[in-house]
Amino acid sequence: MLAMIDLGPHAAYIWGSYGAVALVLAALVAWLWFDGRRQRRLLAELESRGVRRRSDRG
Amino acid sequence: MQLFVANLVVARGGRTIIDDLTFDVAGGEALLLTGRNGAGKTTLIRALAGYLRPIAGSVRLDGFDPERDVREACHYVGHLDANKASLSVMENVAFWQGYLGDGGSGTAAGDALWAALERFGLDALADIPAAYLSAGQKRRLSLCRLLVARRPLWLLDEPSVSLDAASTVLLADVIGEHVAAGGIVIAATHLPLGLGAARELRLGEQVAMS
Amino acid sequence: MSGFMRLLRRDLLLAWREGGALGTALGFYLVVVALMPLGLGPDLNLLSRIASGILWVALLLAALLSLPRIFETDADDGALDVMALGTLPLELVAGAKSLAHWISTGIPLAIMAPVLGVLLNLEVRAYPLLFATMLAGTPAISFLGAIGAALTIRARRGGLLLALLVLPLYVPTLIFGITAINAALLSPDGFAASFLILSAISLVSVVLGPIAAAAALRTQME
Amino acid sequence: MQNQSITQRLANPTRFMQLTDWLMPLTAAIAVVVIAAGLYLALFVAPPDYQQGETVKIMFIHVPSAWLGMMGYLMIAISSFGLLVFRHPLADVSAKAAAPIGAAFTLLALITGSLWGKPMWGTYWVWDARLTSVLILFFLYLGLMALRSALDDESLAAKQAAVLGLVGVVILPIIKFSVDWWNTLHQPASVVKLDGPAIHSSILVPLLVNAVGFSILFLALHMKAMRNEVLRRRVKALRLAEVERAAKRERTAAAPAE
Repeated sequence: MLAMIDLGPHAAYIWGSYGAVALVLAALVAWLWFDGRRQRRLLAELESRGVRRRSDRG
Repeated sequence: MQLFVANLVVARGGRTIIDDLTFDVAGGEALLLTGRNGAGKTTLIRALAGYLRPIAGSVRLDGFDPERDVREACHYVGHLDANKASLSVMENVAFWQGYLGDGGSGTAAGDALWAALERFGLDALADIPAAYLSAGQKRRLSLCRLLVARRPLWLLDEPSVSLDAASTVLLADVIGEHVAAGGIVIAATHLPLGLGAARELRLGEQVAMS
Repeated sequence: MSGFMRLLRRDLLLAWREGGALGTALGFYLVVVALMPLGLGPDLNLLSRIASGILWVALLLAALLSLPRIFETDADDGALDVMALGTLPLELVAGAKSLAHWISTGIPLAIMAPVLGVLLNLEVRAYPLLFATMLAGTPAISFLGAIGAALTIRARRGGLLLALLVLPLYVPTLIFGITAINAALLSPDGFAASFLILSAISLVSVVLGPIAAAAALRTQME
Repeated sequence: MQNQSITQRLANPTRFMQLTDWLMPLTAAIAVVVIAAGLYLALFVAPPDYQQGETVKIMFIHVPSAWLGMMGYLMIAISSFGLLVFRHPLADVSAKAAAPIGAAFTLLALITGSLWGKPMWGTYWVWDARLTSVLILFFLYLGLMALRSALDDESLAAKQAAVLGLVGVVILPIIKFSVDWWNTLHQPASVVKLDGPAIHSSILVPLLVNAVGFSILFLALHMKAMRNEVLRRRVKALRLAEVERAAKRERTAAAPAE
């Protein structure tokens, strides 16, 4: 569908702009997502244990 | 194994700190360096570890691979802890284990690591970055490397600084075990470490004041 | 795993965890490059002509800023003393740390350079040349810089002194880096000679830098 | 306690976490829908500009990005004020969380702007007042983040960053009026004007829809970043507690021995 629209001689710049926005926002979302998961994991680890022993590690 | 120090002369900043010192320590012996401030305890230890080049005299370690440098037989614990704040407790010890040790196999190395952490009461903090630790805990963390990498000659400069009474006893135990296993410990300290059988070397008397 | 790889991995891990240092170097690079047109005026033809020179000089300054990190923290917390007792010779300790600096700072700065070229209206065909010369030239910056970093560990006003000691060492890299780009822009076959000299400078630095740095480290441990 | 103001209720991090637990995904979903609509209007419905041709399509993402780059900084400035004056417990979390997001939008404004500039002006970048001032805004963001990362003490970092954040707010009017004060290549404001917008509604509507969508997205991202920051501080507190506990265990273990 997108290929059907004719953006004239400067199409590369237009797609480049939209692509850059998509890329940067995707990177931002991915970073926030993984950071959130990491913090949750650390929090769960800290909350779940009293004293950790080496046997937990295997 | 025996450490021979013969006619050692060490200068620092143009001043002769250690003048013609001769002594020897056999395996299974602990030597306590005592003396007032500035008597040259730190200087002697750093000279034995090879950081300072003596002006004269020799340091020889019999019973150690003659192909290898004496420094590879040494553990040095100085005033600074050599821990990285952003690495976790375990990462810190694991790095020194691999770097100073002979790179033993995976499981055995892992066991030794956990045993050292447990010994010094840090196993519950294994995943915590070292930045969070108190001064005493940081000190114990740096002492862990004595246990994870096997080296015969321990050079300890004020090892009990910022340790509480219980941890000092623990350190004395660890030193005692190393000596009992045939190792050599040379420790500079103001505090009595509770090492009953240790010999004492009083520095400062023989040094000519300038 | 050898001690060299362990040390390299640890230094890269530390650089990653304490990412602020790289961010500051990249930010500094960006700001210095952005200041040039403000001082020279917005004449795009002029900027285009001197772009590669500005990018190279600013890269040197940004890298210079991050050099103390190679040894300073390890000297301050006593880790360097302990490292000296390893089976790894001190030369290779210095080598591993310089290599870590190149990977964690030199390469990101080189990658950043073409991006900043946009601000200076750099010719499009100069982009790959710029990146290639910087990739070939930045090892010299890290490995020669390590000498200065090792010499100034215990110096007062170490940072300023470091600049004074190290920037002259960077002159050959700078000259041949820029000569290579200009030669390539003027004639297609003018690139090779300068680029080879640039690479040779880096290779020599990789060998000499750690030896000199290790000598400096030994002296400062006394 | 029924008539607490919304800011008071939000002031409690636990309440904030409960609230944003459902509000954040909802906001994100709305943002996706609005942006999808905006993109549809921008790409398929909006006509080409009689001067700029199809490149005007870049405006639909360039202008919202630029607005949000500035909005993000305004958010930081207000949060900084809230921290320094009212000691609001979440103010610093908000300021810290807004910085990377604002920086990302500012970066997007710069990237899309230069991609628009190439076909329009023949060059990716010119050193005119508007572009330069937006670049300085980007530097401000970088400076704020660098300052925080350089300070280990979190409460000190919060105050120092707040001072810098408030000082830097002067850049916002400079950006806004740069096109009016200095005669530059960059076109003057055409949407926000006292006598009404100067552009046709067929272009204005997609632009506004996108601007609203991007703003909602900004809010969602900001909420998520704040949640992460609250969690990060909990992790930090728990780690400190863990260290404390270990120290206490030793003391009690040592006591009978002596």
